[in-house]
Amino acid sequence: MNMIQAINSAMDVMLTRDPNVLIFGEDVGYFGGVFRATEGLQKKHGVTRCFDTPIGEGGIVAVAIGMGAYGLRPVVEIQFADYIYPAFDQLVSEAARLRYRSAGDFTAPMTVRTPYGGGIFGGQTHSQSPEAIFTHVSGLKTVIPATPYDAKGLLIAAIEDNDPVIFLEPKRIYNGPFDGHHDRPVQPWSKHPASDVPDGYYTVPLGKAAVVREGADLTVLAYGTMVHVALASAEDAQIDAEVIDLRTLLPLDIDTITKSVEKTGRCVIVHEATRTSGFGAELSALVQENCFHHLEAPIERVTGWDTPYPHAFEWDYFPGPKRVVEAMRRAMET
Amino acid sequence: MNMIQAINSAMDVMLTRDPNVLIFGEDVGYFGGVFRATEGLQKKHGVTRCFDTPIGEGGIVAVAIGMGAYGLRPVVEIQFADYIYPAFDQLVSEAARLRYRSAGDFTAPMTVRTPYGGGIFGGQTHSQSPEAIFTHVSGLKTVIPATPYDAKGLLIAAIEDNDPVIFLEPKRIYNGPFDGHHDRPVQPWSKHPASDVPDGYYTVPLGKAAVVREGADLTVLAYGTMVHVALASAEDAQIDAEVIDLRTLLPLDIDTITKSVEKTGRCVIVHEATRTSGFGAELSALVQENCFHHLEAPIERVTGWDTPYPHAFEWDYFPGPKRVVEAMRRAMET
Amino acid sequence: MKNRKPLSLRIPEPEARPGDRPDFSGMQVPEAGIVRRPDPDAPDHEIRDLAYSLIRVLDDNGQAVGPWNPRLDPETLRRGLRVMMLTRAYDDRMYRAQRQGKTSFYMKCTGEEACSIAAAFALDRDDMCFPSYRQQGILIARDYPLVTMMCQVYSNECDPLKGRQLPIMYSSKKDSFFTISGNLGTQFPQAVGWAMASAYKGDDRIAASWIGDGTTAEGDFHQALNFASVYRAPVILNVVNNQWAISSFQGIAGGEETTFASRAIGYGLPGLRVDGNDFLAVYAATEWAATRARDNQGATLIELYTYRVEGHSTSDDPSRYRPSDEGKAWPLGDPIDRLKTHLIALGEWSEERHEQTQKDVVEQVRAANKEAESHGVLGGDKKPSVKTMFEDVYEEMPWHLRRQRQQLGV
Amino acid sequence: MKNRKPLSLRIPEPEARPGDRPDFSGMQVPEAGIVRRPDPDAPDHEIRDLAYSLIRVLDDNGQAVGPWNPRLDPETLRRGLRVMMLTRAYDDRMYRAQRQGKTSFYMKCTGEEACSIAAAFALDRDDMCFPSYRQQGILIARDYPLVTMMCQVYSNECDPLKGRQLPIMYSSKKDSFFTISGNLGTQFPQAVGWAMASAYKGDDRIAASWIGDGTTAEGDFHQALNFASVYRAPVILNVVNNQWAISSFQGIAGGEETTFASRAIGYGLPGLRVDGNDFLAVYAATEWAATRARDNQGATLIELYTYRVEGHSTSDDPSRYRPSDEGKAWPLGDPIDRLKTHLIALGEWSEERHEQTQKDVVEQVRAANKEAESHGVLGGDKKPSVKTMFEDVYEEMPWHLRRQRQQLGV
Ligand SMILES: Cc1ncc(C[n+]2csc(CCOP(=O)(O)OP(=O)(O)O)c2C)c(N)n1
Ligand SMILES: Cc1ncc(C[n+]2csc(CCOP(=O)(O)OP(=O)(O)O)c2C)c(N)n1
Ligand SMILES: [Mg+2]
Ligand SMILES: [Mg+2]
Repeated sequence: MNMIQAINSAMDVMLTRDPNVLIFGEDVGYFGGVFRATEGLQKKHGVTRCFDTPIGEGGIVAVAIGMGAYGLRPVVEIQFADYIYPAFDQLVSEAARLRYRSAGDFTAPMTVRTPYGGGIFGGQTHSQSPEAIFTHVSGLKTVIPATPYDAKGLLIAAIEDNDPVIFLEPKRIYNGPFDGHHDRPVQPWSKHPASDVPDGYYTVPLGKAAVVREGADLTVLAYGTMVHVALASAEDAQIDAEVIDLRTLLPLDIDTITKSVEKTGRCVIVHEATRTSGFGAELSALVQENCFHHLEAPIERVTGWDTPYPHAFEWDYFPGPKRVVEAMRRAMET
Repeated sequence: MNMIQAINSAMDVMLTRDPNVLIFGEDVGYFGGVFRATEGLQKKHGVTRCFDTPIGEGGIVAVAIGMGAYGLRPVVEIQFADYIYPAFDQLVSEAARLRYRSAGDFTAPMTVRTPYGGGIFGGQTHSQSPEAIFTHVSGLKTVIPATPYDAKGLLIAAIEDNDPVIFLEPKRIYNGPFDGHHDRPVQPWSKHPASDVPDGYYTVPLGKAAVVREGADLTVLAYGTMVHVALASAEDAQIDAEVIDLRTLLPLDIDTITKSVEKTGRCVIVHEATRTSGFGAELSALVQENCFHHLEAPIERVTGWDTPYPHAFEWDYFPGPKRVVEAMRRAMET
Repeated sequence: MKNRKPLSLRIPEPEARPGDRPDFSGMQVPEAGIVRRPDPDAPDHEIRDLAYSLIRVLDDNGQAVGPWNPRLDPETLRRGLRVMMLTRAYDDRMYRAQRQGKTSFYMKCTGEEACSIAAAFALDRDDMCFPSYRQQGILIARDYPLVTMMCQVYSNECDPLKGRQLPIMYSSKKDSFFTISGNLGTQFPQAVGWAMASAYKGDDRIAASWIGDGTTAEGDFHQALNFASVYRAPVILNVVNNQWAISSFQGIAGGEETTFASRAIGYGLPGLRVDGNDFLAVYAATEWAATRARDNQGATLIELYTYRVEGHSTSDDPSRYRPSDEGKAWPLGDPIDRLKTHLIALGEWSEERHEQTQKDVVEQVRAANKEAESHGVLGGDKKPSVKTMFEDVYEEMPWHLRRQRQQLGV
Repeated sequence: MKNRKPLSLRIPEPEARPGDRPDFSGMQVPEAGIVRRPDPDAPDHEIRDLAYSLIRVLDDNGQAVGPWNPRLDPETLRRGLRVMMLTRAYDDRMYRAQRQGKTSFYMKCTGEEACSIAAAFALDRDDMCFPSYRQQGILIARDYPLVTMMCQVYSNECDPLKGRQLPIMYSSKKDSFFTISGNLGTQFPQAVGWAMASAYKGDDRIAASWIGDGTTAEGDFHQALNFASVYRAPVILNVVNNQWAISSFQGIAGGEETTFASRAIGYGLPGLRVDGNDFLAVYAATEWAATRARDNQGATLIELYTYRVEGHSTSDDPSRYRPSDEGKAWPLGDPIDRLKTHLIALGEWSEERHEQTQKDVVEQVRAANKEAESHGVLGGDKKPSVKTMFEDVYEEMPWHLRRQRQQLGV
């Protein structure tokens, strides 16, 4: 399966297993979503289980919260992460707070799926990576898959989780593990082992990172599309880098990170989001707090620039292998 | 003047100097604002220059953007920073983006004033510190004063600035420089030199930090209420700490920070906001990127816990002198 | 050169400010009983007039008149009266407690008791309520223990919310009372979602929500009405128009141009405008909307026309922005007085019984408060264990919160 | 045990899906000319009926009839026709350019040309427009250079927006055309703010904004109407109801329960429902609202009833969710054909002149495109300098952006 099919399969499985799961969002019903993630689900499970909503992200999330309070497990789609902001208050002040403020009396067991990231010439309002702001909100979990296998397993885990989960989908790798070499043809997922996705139910636990490449000299922390960029960069740079796919940003798998950096003594953090106050800042802070005495070089951050995502300059903006390799080299030099 | 009077004076001065300045928000008109920041301004300058709005933060900011596009310099008040989220989309997708997406054709020269922070038993929806998320949004400037003098000078600079400015007011120190010793009486501002505020026009430039205490052994980075907590902590700990009041979070005064940490080799960052992905993370990342080879101890972060602000546990939550002193000691030990 | 006249910006102003004599001359108060009562399944476009009238049952002599008279038995009326009196006594006591420094904050619903209590009476106990901070009457109507409410207000060791919430932000799932939010209006579309869930499950419970006139300006108000309309959600959406939003009068929320009930029209929903100080009218309107919702006809918007007699909260001083005697001048009277007069007119009540009941409720509140205070007040040392501060952020505590709890050494 | 019947969740469905025959039988199309035209200063509560009717001027024989006939001179009509034809030719060319891989994305307004162009004709050139992405007709009506529009679409070296924006997100302050946002609806309350500023300054310019039927569901729609009502802002708020929001029909936005024009009623604003494919009706309604606004009577909500003939954008395939021949079945016809027929009926136009004009506009577009392409297309090397990517984030570039630019080595 490619990542879209894996995500579709996760929802199909959960719709089948749990009558309290239902899916709604803009264009997700009859049409099956602008990225086809819900294709066929309405036809198979019925209009009340997968349906279109008005274009009101705030309403979509609010309604999901109310349904969660009733006892359902809504899975909503925000068509692009760039359009999640109208729902920000309901996410931050409500979904994230219900359990705490009611001392467990009410909860919001909901999942918010949304495609994020650039590299598709979507311009500044179809390319953003807002993950950092959600990691700043206590009460929310933030999950980002990098492969079809993880996407399905993590999404099922998110749907079954009793806390609200922001599930960010790296749209650039829906169809193939794009590694940042935009001048080369992209491999389809079918050529990638992680596209071997079971049809049935399985989970990938939230809060656990994956070491996707073992290495001794340097640790690369990445998630989503950037995992593949990091892997390609390690090859390009011919550096024995350990690449960690975080998979869940919050709660973070700090042990896997610490273990690796204590071993390598060097760390490069890669994300597509704007640099200042991006999640890379938190990762950098945590690594230096936990591994200070093991660090042999400054922690490097390779990120999107602190500008909107400019339509004509995708590849100057996108933190591709060239920039990651440079950062790896800098980290190795010291 | 106390900080409220200084803020009031800044708006009074600008209303007098510039007919394009106008002020609006919830309860800011006849009543003068729930914290009295706009007291007397409607009476003095007229109802069309300082007026009440519907309780729609999204509308307030949107209307300010439209007015900015016309050529006015609106100054809006969001009653509590906790209530700025309904306006988040207009701030992030619009105010912050106008200049860039129109290549300078349209701009949003607006100021958003909002009281933030805890220590007043306001519970979780009157105590939040959301500054970090604004620093992640390219196109916004984020300013936080720590004294009446700076509050007036920075607010005037913000109003005159041609970019949108989020002006966060530490409500805990509106009336006096609370230093975190909640068991002791708070000094009124009148006893503090920075309460000596000129009646007329002056500015404190955006983007410049202030070294409010010189020291050789350790650098403390703080802003807002925490500046006074940091100063008290330095005294309590009897450590020769250099305390830097950032004043503007973005654009940040990196030179002042770097110079200090290169001198001291030790750094403690203090903020009231929740820890994970708070602005302290960015500061920590920047300090280790810029001063790695000067660092003699891990950079410490003393922050609010990653929970909502609990009503009954203000002083267990608030990062007061005790915790700051512990962090300073830890930093000195290594 | 065009010669067009200059535009000017209009800022709404209330009729009266401090120093002025209260002025409600602009307010039309139709006679009780004159508004028609269509069947609860009437098409919305045939009943738009109800959004511009004022449904009233109790006339000036305390008689219940007209088609909206719910014909409640005296026992129910007496219970309603008692709950309103108890709620007011509770408010008075808690207000004083705040003034005595026993807690940080309090909000009364004085003069608005019927808006929550009559509605609670018309709903079933298991209908889910999404209130604002001014519907404490619902909990009291549902016999939620006063002591527990007080413990929440005091954030003490028996506070079911473990000292986490601002006073009056109650929550009780077992009483179908949703956790109150400090963020205005968020509960309105959440109630719609709950109602959609109930419909989705083939349940028969409906939802109801309350917001204030000022809060109608939030985007969530629009989300609620639109989703309710599109999915025909079984929900009752109440706007408690008490004329004020802290210091700004309802005209700043758009109430000068038309009625809040009429907001329903643009969504194809029925809008009822109701005398919020008339227990019977509020009951009848709620019952009508509940019947409609249970019949799968969808949502109703109800504007409850009332007056906020006291300050917005203990942090507020209304004499700074409105005539202090405005409350006395309010044309729709007081909900307790009016129901009392009605019961007496029916021969089902007397001054003596009323006085006795007043004594009883005050005593009941006093006793409850004594017990509540024995569990501690804000700032005292009888409070939930600090440890709990780190709980319930997530179902399971992640490592970073565990580490932070250790740092605090609890 | 209660015995109440179970609730059920209702999900709106369109009349026809792929494979079905298009079905507009449910749609009422009143005769042209029958709707009354009140004075532009009529009180809103006396003209609520206009929100439920359909203002039409052009009848089936191309005659302009009824009180809304704006009585435009033939020259103006011919100009209007030409601008609509030019806009359609421009759309066709740019659509092809996207298909040819010369840009990433494009959006047509085919069938909706009158909604923007007739309105632009009725407004003054310096009235400020806050459009959505489907009102390119405004720029063309204001003689904005086609070449410059194309350069924006190609993100090339002459793109005034320096390659930063998605194609069609034009901006031109000097033409009173606000920078288009990718975020739906945000411009609606911004237009209100601009109008309030104009009123505040005693200016005489008004604002106008356009959003789609689907976008009315955003909270910003409510903010716009509420602020416009409260401050009586001189603004025209247009809802272009083209029946579809990508794949979801207008019923999902609430259009099945009532009209979008009727949303105005709950704010005490006039709501006009207008045949959006009737150039004269759109002109007349806009003129009416503009007169009202300039007279300090405040805002008007106009629902422009039309049909999105083409896909939502080049990324869309409408045959997946609606009958592909639905556009042909649309009862209100095509705005260009209808104005053409009218002009011919007036004896002011002919098939020959029409064909000639068609040739002219196609040629004009071809020539413009030739020039635009000479400045580069997306993906080519003729584009703005990469350096500029870091500019205009702030008025002055802060150190961190300067440092980032150095890192990129530009
Ligand atoms: C989103 C948000 N904005 C602002 C506030 C501050 N605030 C609290 S109550 C209030 C007034 C509400 O007035 P209304 O809706 O009429 O309710 P009432 O207090 O009259 O019952 C305001 C502005 C808030 N709590 N939440
Ligand atoms: C806030 C936001 N949510 C979602 C989208 C994605 N989106 C773009 S256009 C569109 C449909 C809009 O439909 P409508 O308002 O009817 O305008 P039309 O395209 O028909 O002119 C959607 C959902 C967006 N751009 N912004
Ligand atoms: Mg009110
Ligand atoms: Mg549409």
